[in-house]
Amino acid sequence: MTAIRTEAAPKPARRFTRRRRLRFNDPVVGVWLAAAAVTLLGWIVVAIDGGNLLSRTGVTGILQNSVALGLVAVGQSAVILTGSLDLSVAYLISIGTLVAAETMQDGSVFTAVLAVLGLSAAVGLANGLIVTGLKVNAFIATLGMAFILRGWIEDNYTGPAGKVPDSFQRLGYDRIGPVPVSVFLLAGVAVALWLITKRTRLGHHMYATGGDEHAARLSGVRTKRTVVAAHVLCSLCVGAAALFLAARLGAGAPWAGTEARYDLESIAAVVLGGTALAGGRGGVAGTLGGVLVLSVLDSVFNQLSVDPFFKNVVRGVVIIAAVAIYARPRRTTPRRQPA
Amino acid sequence: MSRTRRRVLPLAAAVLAGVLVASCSSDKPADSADGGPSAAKESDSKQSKFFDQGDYERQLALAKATPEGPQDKPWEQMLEPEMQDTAKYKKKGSGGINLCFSNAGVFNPWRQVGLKNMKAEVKLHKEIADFTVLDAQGKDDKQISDIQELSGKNCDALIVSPNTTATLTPAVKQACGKVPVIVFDRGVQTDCAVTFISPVGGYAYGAAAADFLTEKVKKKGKIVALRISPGVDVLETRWSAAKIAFDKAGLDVAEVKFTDGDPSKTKSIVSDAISRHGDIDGVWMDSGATSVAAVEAFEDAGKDVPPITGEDQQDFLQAWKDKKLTAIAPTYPTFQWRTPVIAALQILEGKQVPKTWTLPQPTVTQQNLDEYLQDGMPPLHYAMCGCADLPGYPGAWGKK
Amino acid sequence: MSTATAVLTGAGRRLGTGAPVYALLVVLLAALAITEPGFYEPDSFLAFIKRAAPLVILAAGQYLVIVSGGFDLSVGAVVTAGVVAAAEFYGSFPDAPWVLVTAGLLAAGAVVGLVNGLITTRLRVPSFITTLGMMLILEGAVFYWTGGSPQGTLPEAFRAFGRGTAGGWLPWAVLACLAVGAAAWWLMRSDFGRTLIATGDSERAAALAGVRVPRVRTLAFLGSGVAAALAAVLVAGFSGVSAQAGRGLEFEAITAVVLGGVILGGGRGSVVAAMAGAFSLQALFTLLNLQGVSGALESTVQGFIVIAAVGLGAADYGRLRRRRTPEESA
Amino acid sequence: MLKMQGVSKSFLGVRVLHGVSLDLEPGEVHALVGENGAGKSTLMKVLAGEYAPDEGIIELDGTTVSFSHPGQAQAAGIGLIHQELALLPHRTVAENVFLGREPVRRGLVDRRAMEARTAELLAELDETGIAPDTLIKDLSVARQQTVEIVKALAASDVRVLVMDEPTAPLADHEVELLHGLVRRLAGRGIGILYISHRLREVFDLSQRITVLKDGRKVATLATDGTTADEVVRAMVGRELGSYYPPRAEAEEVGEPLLTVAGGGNERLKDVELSLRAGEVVGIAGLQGSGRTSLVRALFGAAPFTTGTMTPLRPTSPRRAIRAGIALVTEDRKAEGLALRQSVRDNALLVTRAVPGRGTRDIGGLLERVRLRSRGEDQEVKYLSGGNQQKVVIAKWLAARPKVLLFDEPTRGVDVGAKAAIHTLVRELAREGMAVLIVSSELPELIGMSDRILVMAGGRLAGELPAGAGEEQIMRLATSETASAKGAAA
Repeated sequence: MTAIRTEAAPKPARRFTRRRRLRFNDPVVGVWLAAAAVTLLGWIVVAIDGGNLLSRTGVTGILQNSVALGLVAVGQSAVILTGSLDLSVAYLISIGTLVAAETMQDGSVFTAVLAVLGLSAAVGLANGLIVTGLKVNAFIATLGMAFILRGWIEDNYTGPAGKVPDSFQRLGYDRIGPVPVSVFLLAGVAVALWLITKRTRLGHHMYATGGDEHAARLSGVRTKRTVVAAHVLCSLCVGAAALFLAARLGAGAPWAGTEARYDLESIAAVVLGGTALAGGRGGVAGTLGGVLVLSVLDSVFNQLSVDPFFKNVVRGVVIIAAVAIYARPRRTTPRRQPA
Repeated sequence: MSRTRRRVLPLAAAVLAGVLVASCSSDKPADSADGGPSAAKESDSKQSKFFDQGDYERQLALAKATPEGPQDKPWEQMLEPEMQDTAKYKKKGSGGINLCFSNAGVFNPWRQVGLKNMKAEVKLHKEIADFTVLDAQGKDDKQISDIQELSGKNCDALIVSPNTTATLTPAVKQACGKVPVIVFDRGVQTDCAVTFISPVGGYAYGAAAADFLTEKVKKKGKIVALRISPGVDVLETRWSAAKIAFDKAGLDVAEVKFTDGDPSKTKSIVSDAISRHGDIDGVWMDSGATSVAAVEAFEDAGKDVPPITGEDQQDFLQAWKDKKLTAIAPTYPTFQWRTPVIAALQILEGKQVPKTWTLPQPTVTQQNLDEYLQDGMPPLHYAMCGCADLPGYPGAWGKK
Repeated sequence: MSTATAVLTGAGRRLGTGAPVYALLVVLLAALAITEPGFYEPDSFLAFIKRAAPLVILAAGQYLVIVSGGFDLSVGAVVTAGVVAAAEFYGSFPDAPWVLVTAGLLAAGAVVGLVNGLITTRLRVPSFITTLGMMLILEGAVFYWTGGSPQGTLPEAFRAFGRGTAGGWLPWAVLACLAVGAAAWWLMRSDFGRTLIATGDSERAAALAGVRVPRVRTLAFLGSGVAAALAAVLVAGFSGVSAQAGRGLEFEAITAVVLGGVILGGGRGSVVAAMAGAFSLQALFTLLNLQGVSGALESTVQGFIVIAAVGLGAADYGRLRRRRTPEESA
Repeated sequence: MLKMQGVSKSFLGVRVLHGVSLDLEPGEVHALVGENGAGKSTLMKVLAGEYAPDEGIIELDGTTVSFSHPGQAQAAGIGLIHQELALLPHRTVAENVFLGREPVRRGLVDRRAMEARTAELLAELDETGIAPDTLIKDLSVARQQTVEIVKALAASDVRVLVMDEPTAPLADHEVELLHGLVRRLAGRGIGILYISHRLREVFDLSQRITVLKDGRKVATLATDGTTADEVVRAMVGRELGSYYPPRAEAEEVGEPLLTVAGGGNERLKDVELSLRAGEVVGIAGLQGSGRTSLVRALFGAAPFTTGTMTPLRPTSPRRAIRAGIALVTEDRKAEGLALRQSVRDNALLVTRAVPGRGTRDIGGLLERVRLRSRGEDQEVKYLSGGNQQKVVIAKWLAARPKVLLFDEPTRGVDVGAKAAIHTLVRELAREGMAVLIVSSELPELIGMSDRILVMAGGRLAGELPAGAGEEQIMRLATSETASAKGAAA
């Protein structure tokens, strides 16, 4: 009994520290603070240069540039949380824009949306089944899927195709005040994903599967289904990104996804947002912060007319530095040792 | 354990063999001795899908036309121009000109040389007070935002080098309402821009190279066609024009391969083609980045280099001269990057410019090779840059 | 076929985890022989090995990192940066001796690997992120430095290593490939190699057994960096200056290693099998090329085959063993 | 209530269960004993739906059931508490308890209900010290075990609870608490299948004992009508005779090989210690008293920050190894072995990592530790717990240590291997090594040690001579707990 009390006594204090630590060490908070800091610093630097980072067009630009990457990264968060990975997103975006634009050319917007989301779901399903059923490592499985999709694109398209009606293009161009309407699409998708990951059984199972697949399975979680579901969710987000890009581009583009390197960029944004690459920790909120950091940085570089090659150097440094900072507190936390 | 493995392995082998056999049989429906014709046939079907007869004929005609404008300044020349009035764009008030440029990116040497040309051209004109460049890094989405951002700034004129044709149309349309727009290199699907500047085009390029081969290679000779990658509109036109020429001349297109612009892949492909077909009688390329690798593949195989086409890149011109190749280099000249600046100034002065400003598209031949080959330029430099009179030449272009 | 497989199975047991890749390689080489009767003539076979050499060397380097529990996504960028930097260097010093430039490149590769390793082990950044960042940094830096394209040409003396032959028939690249293969094989049998695998299997157990884990893992990255630099020398020699010499090579190398039955996450797999994976991949490319599979569909076929091969490998080694675990440990 | 009849199971043609039958009454604690590899865990996993049986039937209340997934077994009221805890460290207690069957309201997980119900269940078990929103990683192992049990109970109406060696990671006083919990559960009519290596608790808790050997049922005995010897004989098929080897004679004990004066760090205070050649010293103490911290400090894995130590105060395991110190850790799978490597590679690991220290001739060593394997190439993953432990010991012997530290040397090791390890440890001491043993099993500690040091609150609370009784040890172990709680957290 004594032992129980000894452990029980410091309990309230420990809970208090946990809450407090949430504030300073939680990557979600960290990345949003970082986004704020980058914005502030960027604003100052740009102001010295004689510009205004946060002008109406500036803000619109930052938000607008966050949408496509944000949609993909939110989806990528879902798979990474679950302990998987998706490298096929870039090619899926390209196909998505093509299917959307071609379907809209001949049919209705509604069918096009259904077609894109249906195709995305199918690709996600295939990814998930290859990972869980064939037990191919997600890295290889989705890389293989990327190759398959690439062949399909290259065999069928030789450049932009299809046409998106003006009504649908409004998704890509309209804005309310300084806020582009597409930001609401991103917000909607992000909130949906946030709800799914944090508040539904599927979400709990995703965290569990990513944290410890074996333990999750023993607890009765259908881990395979969970992984498949995460892949489908991810691909649906990618489908949404493709629809947005189709609206923005007015046509389908075979290189829409690959030239922007959405595969690696989305992973970078997710990790920047504090989600552990191994899975089980992190979330959508952090990812959005990560996207915002990248997008603000881009905008600052734009304003300062920084050499695009130099941008890559800075991005690489930022990504490594951010993750190094996340890794730091964990090192100082003493590992619990049953003595 | 071993029993199971033994069970799995033959299965693996069978499946793989199955896949390979399937891929083999599906692609060789015609005959088994030669894969060439079947590949060609496949391209035929593609031709019908993307080939535009009108454009093709127009370009071939333009290629033979005589340009108007100063002889020694091809970037100011124009082919069959239809001039238009631009008085309404005339810059009001005084003060320096604020020129803006939305660039698709600098992701290949051609664009890098081009951007240097443009920046140097800007330096020539004191009246340009500010020159803002936004680089989209190959992202359509970003370029759309860039254009929006630039049209919101106080640009007097906006130059756009679109990343892709169709996708930037809405953004350019939007910008046209606010500022005079000059589009060059790739076009967009709207004529709202004040002028669209480009050289003659891909059909002319492809045909120039192919005509050279049909001349130099005997009938039924085997041609290897090397293309960068499928799905790039400007490259598709080059190939379709070449295809017509080869078919007409009765040349045998033994291989059509994609190289991804990767020299080492190119070398592999050409080596394989040599070992497969024995002799290759001609090599056609849709762009120059990998022509030297193709030349080397012949050398490494101990064969004479057959007639080959390339582009105006320094390394190819050098190899051409050093190795005494039978070659030709059609160009997609980088001097076109100078023209938009000139056009912008003319527009802002209210001078007439053509609605479609078609630049000549010179070809480097044996006769004028020495004229374009400059010693000491970097290997990936494009000779048809028209940059010799620009400030900073040749150091800024990388001459050591 | 079945005898061949049986023989291979026996060999596979001895060689450890790589058995399926040897089967795959045999199937592909057989298919090549059928497609291209001239394939096994010394010249063309040597040419094939020469062509495969950079990927094989990259796979050997990548193996070191993967088996110790990491990823190295920066190797493609190292190759690109190496080729471009060499050309740039020759632009300024056209008469530099090739030995010096080659040694310099290898040293630079070692430094990149060292930095990757130190960031991963000391700052505890997952290697996927470290090397992804390094990829961006290298590509950005080298093009920023050269203004987008290198400003020199590579002299024949430098290129001979990737292009020329020893004694008029044996390509240097083949020799390099053999040397790296032998060195890697020896390395993985040495104390360092065994310690490396054990570290990939269980970092904690290794640390408590006195293994200097950060050092060992850093050395793995260093090895990968040097291998990538060597690949850069070969690629530069083979095909000359190009601004995209290493594009996609990191994925090819990882695919090759995984095809070789090496498990992502570390602790299992042989370096010989990893290199066999690289040969398989190159054989597949060659076969697809010779088959005249429409260029566009090539990547689709490649994707299917990689997934299928790895899937079959996983079926053999993952599932059955896992099922078997409970039998002996209660 | 529960009946398993003629259950057989094979893996890749190797039969691990041969027609085992078993039954369980409501409110009964039914112990399942047997050496490692006897098939206990496999049988339980069949019951819990993790494996499908090849033959045989499972009846629950007279209805035949078959499960293809753990979730189905749970739904039917069968809970399984694993030997290795299946908890997610970065999730809260409530999230873990309801993992796989989260309550849902309007499509969303009802967190409040989840936490309330968790608190309720914890309260029912008198475990009010655990808050439902604590992260698992912030709990002690014993607490985590409680969460595991609550998790099993939270599954709809648990009728049968399978506990696979639940006390293995627990210290003695925590064992008592767990036993209380088990009795309360049984009192509520839950049938409990209890797997354990510790015969004492089997006799304390159970009404019936089923003995398995080599995948076959040997006997089901009524606990009241049998003795420990009888059970052991049924398990191993032989008399065990004297359990422990004789202790060291006074003249066998030599010079001090390791001394610590004033050693301290975050978890330890004022450690004074001397280990002499030829003796086996035992360390007793409650969980959290600093036993593991002590050996880790001596080994340089969690070094002393103050005090002096001879031959040196190691700041890393590597330095300790160079100084001739070796540590057999308590968590064999995570810290002792590279599981996917061969016996040889594991045995040579230290020799290879710290050049110049050890021997490469491991053949003799493996023979000496009496390893039973299919050869040096076999992956250690496939060895039984006892044989894995022997590989760990061989690894350290290869490094030719002078001081050998054992943390729970026989945890999860079957009876036969246990005796072999005990004999070996004594032999090593006799050859002139100094040996330190940390163990939660007091009989083992008492049986093996030449003297016993008792720890409490991060300090050495006292020393007892050979042959000291359990009572004496426990008195010392609990003496300073109250005053030193801060250091033990």
